[in-house]
Amino acid sequence: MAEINPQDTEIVDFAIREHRSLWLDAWRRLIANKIAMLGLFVVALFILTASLSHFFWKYDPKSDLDYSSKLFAPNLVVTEDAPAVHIFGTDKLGRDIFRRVVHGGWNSLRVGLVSVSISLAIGGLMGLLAGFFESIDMNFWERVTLMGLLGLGLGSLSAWIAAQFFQIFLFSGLGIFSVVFQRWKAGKKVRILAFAVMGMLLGGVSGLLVGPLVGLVCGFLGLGVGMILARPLGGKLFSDVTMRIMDVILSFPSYLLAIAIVAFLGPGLEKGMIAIGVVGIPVYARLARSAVLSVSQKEYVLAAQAVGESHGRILFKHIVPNILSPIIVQSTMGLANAILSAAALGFLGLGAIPPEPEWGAMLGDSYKYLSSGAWWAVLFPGLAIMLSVLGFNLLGDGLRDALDPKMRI
Amino acid sequence: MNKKSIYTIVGLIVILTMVLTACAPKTPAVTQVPGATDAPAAELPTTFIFGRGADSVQLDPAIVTDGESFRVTGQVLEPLYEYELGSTVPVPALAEECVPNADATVWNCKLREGVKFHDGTDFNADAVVFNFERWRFTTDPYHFASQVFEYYEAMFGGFDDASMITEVKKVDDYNVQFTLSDPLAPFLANLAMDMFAISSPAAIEAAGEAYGTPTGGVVGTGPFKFVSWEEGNQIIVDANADYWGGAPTIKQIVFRVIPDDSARFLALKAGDIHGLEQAVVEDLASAEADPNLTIITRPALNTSYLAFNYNILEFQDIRVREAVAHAIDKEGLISNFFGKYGEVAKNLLPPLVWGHNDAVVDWTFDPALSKQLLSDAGFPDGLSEVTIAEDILNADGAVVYKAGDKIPLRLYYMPVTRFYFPAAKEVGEAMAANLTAAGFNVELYLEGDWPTYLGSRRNGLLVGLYLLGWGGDNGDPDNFTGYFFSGGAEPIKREGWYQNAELADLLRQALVNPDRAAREAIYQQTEQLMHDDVMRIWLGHNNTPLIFSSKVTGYGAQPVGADYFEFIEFVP
Amino acid sequence: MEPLLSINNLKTRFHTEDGIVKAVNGVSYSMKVGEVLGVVGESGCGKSVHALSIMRLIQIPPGEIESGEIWFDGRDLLKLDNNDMRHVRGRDIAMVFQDPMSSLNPVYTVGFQICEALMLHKKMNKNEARHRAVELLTLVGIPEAKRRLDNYPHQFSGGMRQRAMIAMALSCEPKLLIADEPTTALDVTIQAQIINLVVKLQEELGMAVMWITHDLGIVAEMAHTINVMYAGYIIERGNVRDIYKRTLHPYTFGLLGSLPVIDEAPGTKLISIPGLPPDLIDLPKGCPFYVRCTYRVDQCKFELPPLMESESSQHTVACWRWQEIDGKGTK
Amino acid sequence: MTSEDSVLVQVQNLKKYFPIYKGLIVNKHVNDVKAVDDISFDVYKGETLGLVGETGCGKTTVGRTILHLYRPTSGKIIFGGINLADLGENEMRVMRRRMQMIFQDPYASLNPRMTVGSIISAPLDVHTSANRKEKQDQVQELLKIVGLNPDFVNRYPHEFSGGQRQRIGIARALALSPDLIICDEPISSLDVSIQAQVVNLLEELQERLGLTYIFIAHDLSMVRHISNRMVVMYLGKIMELADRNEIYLRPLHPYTQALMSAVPIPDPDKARNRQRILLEGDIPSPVNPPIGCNFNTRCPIATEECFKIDPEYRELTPKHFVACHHAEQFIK
Amino acid sequence: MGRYILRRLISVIPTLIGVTLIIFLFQRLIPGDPAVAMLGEHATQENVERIREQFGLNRPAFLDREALADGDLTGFFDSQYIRYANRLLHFDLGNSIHRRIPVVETLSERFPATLELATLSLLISLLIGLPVGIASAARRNSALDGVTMVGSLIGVSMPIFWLGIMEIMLFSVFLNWLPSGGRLSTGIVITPITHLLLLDSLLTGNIPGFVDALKHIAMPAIALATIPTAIIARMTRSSMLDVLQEDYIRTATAKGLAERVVLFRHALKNAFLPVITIIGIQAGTLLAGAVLTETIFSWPGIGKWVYDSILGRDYPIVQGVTLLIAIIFLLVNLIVDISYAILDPRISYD
Repeated sequence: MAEINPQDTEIVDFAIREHRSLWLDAWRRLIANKIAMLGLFVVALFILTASLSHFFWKYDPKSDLDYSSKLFAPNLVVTEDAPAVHIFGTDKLGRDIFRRVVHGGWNSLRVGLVSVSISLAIGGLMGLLAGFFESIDMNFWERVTLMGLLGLGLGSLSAWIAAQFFQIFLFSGLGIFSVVFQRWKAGKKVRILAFAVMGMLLGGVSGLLVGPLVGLVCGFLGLGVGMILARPLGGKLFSDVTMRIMDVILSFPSYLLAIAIVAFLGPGLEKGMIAIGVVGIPVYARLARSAVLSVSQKEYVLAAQAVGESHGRILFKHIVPNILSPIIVQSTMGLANAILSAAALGFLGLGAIPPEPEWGAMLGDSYKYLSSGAWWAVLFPGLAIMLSVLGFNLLGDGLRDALDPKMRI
Repeated sequence: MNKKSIYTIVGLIVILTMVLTACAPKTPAVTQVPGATDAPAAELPTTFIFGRGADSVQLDPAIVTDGESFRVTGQVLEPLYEYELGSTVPVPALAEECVPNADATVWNCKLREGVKFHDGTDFNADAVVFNFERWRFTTDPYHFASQVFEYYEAMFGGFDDASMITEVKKVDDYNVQFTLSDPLAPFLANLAMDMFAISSPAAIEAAGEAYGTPTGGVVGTGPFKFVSWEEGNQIIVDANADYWGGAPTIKQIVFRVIPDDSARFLALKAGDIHGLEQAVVEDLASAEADPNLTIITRPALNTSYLAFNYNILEFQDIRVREAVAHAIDKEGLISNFFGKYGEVAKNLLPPLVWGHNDAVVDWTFDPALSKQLLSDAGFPDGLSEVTIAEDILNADGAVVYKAGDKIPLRLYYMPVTRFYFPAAKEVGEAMAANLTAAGFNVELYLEGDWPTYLGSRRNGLLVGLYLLGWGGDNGDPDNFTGYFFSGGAEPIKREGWYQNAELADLLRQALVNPDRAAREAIYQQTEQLMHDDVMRIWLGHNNTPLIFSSKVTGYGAQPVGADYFEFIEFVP
Repeated sequence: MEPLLSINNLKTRFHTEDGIVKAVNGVSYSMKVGEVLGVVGESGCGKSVHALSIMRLIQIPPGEIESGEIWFDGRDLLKLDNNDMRHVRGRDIAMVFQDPMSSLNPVYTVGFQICEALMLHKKMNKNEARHRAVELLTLVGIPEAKRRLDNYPHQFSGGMRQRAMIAMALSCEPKLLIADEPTTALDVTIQAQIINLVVKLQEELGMAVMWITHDLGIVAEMAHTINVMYAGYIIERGNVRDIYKRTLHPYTFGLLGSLPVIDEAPGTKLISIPGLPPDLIDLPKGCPFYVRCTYRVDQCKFELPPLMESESSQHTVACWRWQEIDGKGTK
Repeated sequence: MTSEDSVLVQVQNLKKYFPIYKGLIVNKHVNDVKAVDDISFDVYKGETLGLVGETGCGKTTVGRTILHLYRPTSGKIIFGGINLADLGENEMRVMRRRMQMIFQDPYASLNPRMTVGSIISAPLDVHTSANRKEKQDQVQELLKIVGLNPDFVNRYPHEFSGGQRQRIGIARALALSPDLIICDEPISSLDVSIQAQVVNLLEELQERLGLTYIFIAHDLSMVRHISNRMVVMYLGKIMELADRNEIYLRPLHPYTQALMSAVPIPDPDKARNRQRILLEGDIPSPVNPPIGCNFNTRCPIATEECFKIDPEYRELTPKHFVACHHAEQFIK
Repeated sequence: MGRYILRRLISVIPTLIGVTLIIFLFQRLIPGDPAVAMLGEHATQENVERIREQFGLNRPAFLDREALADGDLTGFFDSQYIRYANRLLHFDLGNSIHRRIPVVETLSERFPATLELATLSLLISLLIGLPVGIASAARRNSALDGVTMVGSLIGVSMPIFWLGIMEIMLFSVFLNWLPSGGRLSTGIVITPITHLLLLDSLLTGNIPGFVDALKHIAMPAIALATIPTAIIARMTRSSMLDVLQEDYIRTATAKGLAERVVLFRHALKNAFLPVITIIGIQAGTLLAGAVLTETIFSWPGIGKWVYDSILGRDYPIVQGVTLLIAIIFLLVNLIVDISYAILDPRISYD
């Protein structure tokens, strides 16, 4: 009869599941999802045709012109009237719409990728830092950077008024000094007073170089800046300011903002990319921030702090990998949105510069021929937009289910 | 700008007779809503609905410049003179006649008697003086600071002391005397412009700055009275039963805004509107085929062109310019994008304007020759990069392009469609293909939207080839050639830094010469000169098509851009 | 006496993307009127799923009650149509859940949620229901019940919410109350209050109670009968003294050994059960406890032990070697 | 073993308040969650100090504040003679080698995107200059120590069960051979049979490596099982501190007594026969703790004094500290 | 609650200042002169200068540093922005540069058109999106659910300008059922009360007017409603699914409540909370997203107008409209938050 004694039994390992990472897991879930696979197929088809045609089926839109075949309806066989096959018909300049639709895909793809990269790089980073410093105290050097930048920003108004640009560096220095000063544990009132005086001197004296009134105004500004800099500001401030800026961007109607940015930058596909990218920044910033906030509540972040890992390491080893899922999903859907927005800009004549083929612009250009019956010139670019956007949306939806079934956008 | 509503007394009489004989007893006006429901065949609509792409800016003609404003003010207000139907010859309107003195510095105008403004006040010399003084004196209480009397300044040299009209004097109730500082050859043509239509002084006094706005309305002497203005949507004017020229047949005109070209055409086809201007070229074919629609063209008083920026070293070589001229398939461009209502241009002046030189022989479309010329000029491999000749500054004085900068060869195209350029973008694309085929590796360039484009052009910042055009205001050749090139010895940066002392000199001579025949000869000479210098490549003149429902007759088209709606009638 | 509840070979499964989770694997037992039954087992042993199966609260899909009979009051619950089953729920069998924080609807007042059941099953009007709800809240020991009726769940503490849940469960005087780990989320002092309350109510109202828990300590003081479950099977069943004092199954034995006792002597070692419970997707052919068992023999690996009677027919155990263990577990 | 000169950690008058802000324009500081409100105790080298209390009593905050994961509102933490508040960021990082933590939730405390190997080697990456190979060896060694298969270094946390994950957490805490490990409810989310495995492992490791534990839990019997001495907390304050037997045999605080009587006993006879002290009502909010003794709202023996005066935390009998006005009556 | 609303209103102020600042920054940065834009090809330098002077466009955008250097403190603040802000404080949006009439006047005429379109679109999307979302959540993985999911994804992917064109092609060109643009047929007069034509025609009992207005608004409203409908349906579905997982739903079922009661009484109210946020966002987007729809359907609202104004550099209009939209956007956010408080007793704003 056996005795019950745990020491006799070796520990038996039950690694229940087979060995695979969460990413692999997600991939399995993805390929099991028929709708997502349809999306993946459409996206792959779209990317493949766009890039293959870009590299191997050269097209020079500049010299593509043939009045003799303008506005031909789609024909699949060569006839007397239509000496060449145009499966999507031709446009006003006699250009083959199929060819332009295929090559237009390359532009749409570029717009999507670049603008999402812009939104993601700027918005994602801002949201990441905002969320991070909102939940985790800044360390000394981070505070030095923050206060330095704050001094730089706040001081720039006074510096600009006085046209003394070295002033902003003085204020920047004041900000840094404030971080150091707070370690000396001077009383709050003393500190504010001291910094107000310092700020007033910094602003006022260099302003006096220009004129007495300038000195006065800059002195006042400096006073205010000093008082702000005297406070022990930290990550919450950074987060608040960042998110308030995002609120401002968000409260602009997105299309109008994009139009205004294009008006500012000048037209062109590249400018459109920037405009769409900028408009998308707050989405990623908010998403990243809320994801970071929820991840940084997790005990493994605390564990990393307990081990003494640096902020950079915590950010990039613990937080970034764990917020990737929503970011990937949002980016995929963002690609869809960017393609849609680019098409809208193109439709309004603010997108690609002709003769570059671009779906929205093709639609916008051909729209006026609709009343004379040229439905094909409108139908096919529109279908191309819809299908590619749908593909990314289907894929994004599937990715969401695969990566994080609980998440929603 | 330059679409003006004019008509002549001759035209009026002719048409009125026609109208009167055609339909003698009229059924009384019916209150049936036109267009909304299908009226029984017997009852013809009495409201004419005109579809247009944009709303009027304002209805005080003295302060606006856009055609859509004049389209309405032309119905409500009249100037002292007007243009003869179908031409640009000034004929009396509110004035019975204007007689100059020997050196054409004093004009006596006899006014039409018995005319009343829509508000019931009399039209008389006081009203004329009131209007002219309002326009001229910046100190006048009704020369509102918020308003720009742009055309007065442009046509009469300036305000206050700068004005060429130095005095407008009431001789008696129906006689007015104008005194000019210098003889002004196109004085009557100027007077006939829509901008100088006479408003009711009482109405201006009553409405103040709101005169001409949706709330203030506008009061004139014309065949229609202003009724209402629904901003962005429609303006309604009603027939003036007491019109001195006889009441119009139709009872009402509605000017409806349908910004989209296709939608507007569809609305016309559906019968929602009865007429429109500036249809898409492709729609014209379907309009022609449609028995329910008729096309009427406005004789071309406009020119579209391709300009060179002379601050580019390469373009200073006439062989390069000539190569460009031979590279472009003008026939193809015009027939495809202007449609059959466009004419290929070889002069700046359209054939309608005296001074047009038919003897000029146009450049041929010959890409091979183009390549040859380019090769002769030192570019055997074609031209894809050009060199800035001298520094170009922007409005703020900052250097945008430095002398010696190499930039890609650009073809700037207009970001908008204008009446002189029905499909600027497509023309740009096609032209780029033409040029590419001839060895010019152009890059189509969109400078920005329309204001940006115009701004850059003013500052000579369109560094390359660029598209633009011009529509005449009053049919005088000086309004074309003179506007462009009568600068001094300096390069005119607004005109692509073009500099031609000989041309400037000739234009100055033409302006001060009161002898029309002599002027005509000079303008013909300048046309040849511009052609020989390949200074610009004139593309086309657009006989702007208007499409009407076949139920509508009696519309008279004017080159200057105005509309006669008062003779419109519905026919079964 | 006719048993109140009689379960016969209940099998419940869940279809997941990894495979079929066999949550309950042929459970059979019966309960008398007024009996307090403790169902004990670790997470994933099927104790909650079998209770939810009785109530037919399993989400279908992915869940599925594959086979079995659940006789309650002379009817097989699994054969009732949805509408009849609805009337069994709440009126005949009531249930209290583990997490009082999330088991009450946050957007309705506590009173409304109690009255809802009264109005449904007892056909009371609003006033009667409110009146009764006050009585019930008072019964479960909530002070100022009348005022508390209009409070929202978030205004209640965890213990009070669980009391409210109990009040709700008692509202229609059910014959059976299923308490699914009702104190797990609560603090010990609150847990003691709740246990005390349920014991008191059970005695007063004479209903049967099924108390599901992972803590052998809790049921020791209140249950008449204990079911010990493991991997979807009942592996030992008996009256409370037998289970604790004459443990027959090595798993039950291990569970008891894993618990520190408040009055233990210094230096006492806990007896742990090595390893982990089996994967319910891939159940072994033989005894599910085989790999962790220190008594295992080859027979255990290949033959699933049925629930067999020990000398007392009240005490059954699913182990081939129960006779060798008998008595070893006496503490 | 537990003498005054072998004190490892001294906690002196520690307070940790979490501020609550509110306001129209500027966020004003209106109140605090008084998670830890003026507590003092010592931890001796090699001992296990149990910290027990119910939800919201501040026990987790104490643990985190000792590690300076939270900055204390006031008070001192002296670790091995060094006041942690005096340390700069870099010095503090060095200090962290000596104190580690095991967390409550084995699911949330391991980064799901990192392999077990990299999770365990993270402390080594930060604090040592060992090369890859050395670290790999060390990680495998640690896995063996905590009873896991060393071949699993490249697996991800989700491939393990709760108990196994907690072992990974323990391995991480052990990586730098710390002096002190704070076990923050390490077993409360584990199944009963697994709890015992982990507790046994912790005890075994303590014996082998001479570790000092602060063991935080709400389960009184488990704390008593593993600790040498016990601290009973209620609403941010220490109610009682004493040796494990002392506190069992002679609890001086009514709260401790109630807590003890509420512990379930897996024995039907004993369970049914014991006398229970049932506490009334719920734990008050730490934002507005009661005036006087924190426990007065639920205390069966509270008198008027208890509602006015905060009882002094005192050493009533040798090495037995208690904060109650009426504790004397329980000295038998 | 009152305090909360006040607080939220106050917190909107910096955002609004930010909005006006950014509008101004763009005005400064966007090339192209309003004067040139207004005068067109025929502009003379003098006129350009005069207009710039008249509208203060030659003033510095924010602050006049030169005036300050000269010792002129009042001149220092006499900038375009300060003038604009000063006007704003007097509830004056300025005059249009082109039309020289008060922006407010045109806005009050055009805004109701956009409001009507947006409101109707929102109603459509709610009336379709919510029930469809609820139904597909209740019957998860059913055929209906599949159709909803794919359909809503197609809806989200729809370029609305293209959809609009296709609508016109089908209903106006081929079938000739509906007018291709405008708000009302000429000749139909609806006495204005609210300037929302559908409402006004009903209020005045003008049935032909109502029918005509409905015919006009049908296509643009459907086009505009497509995306919000899809989003609301998706959101409702996923939110319902989340809620249906909750313990209290199980409690409700365990009480013996009928599925219908569980779904509509216990699940819906909870599930509605996240949906409200989405509805709020969509409401804001609808107003702003009307640019394309209004362009295609010749709808005389603010979307097309502000687009043209950007291109025409008519700053006062752009400023006015953008500000209005931003305010509405922020107001909608506030309303969303307040509805949260009403629906969810857990949230207390004090």
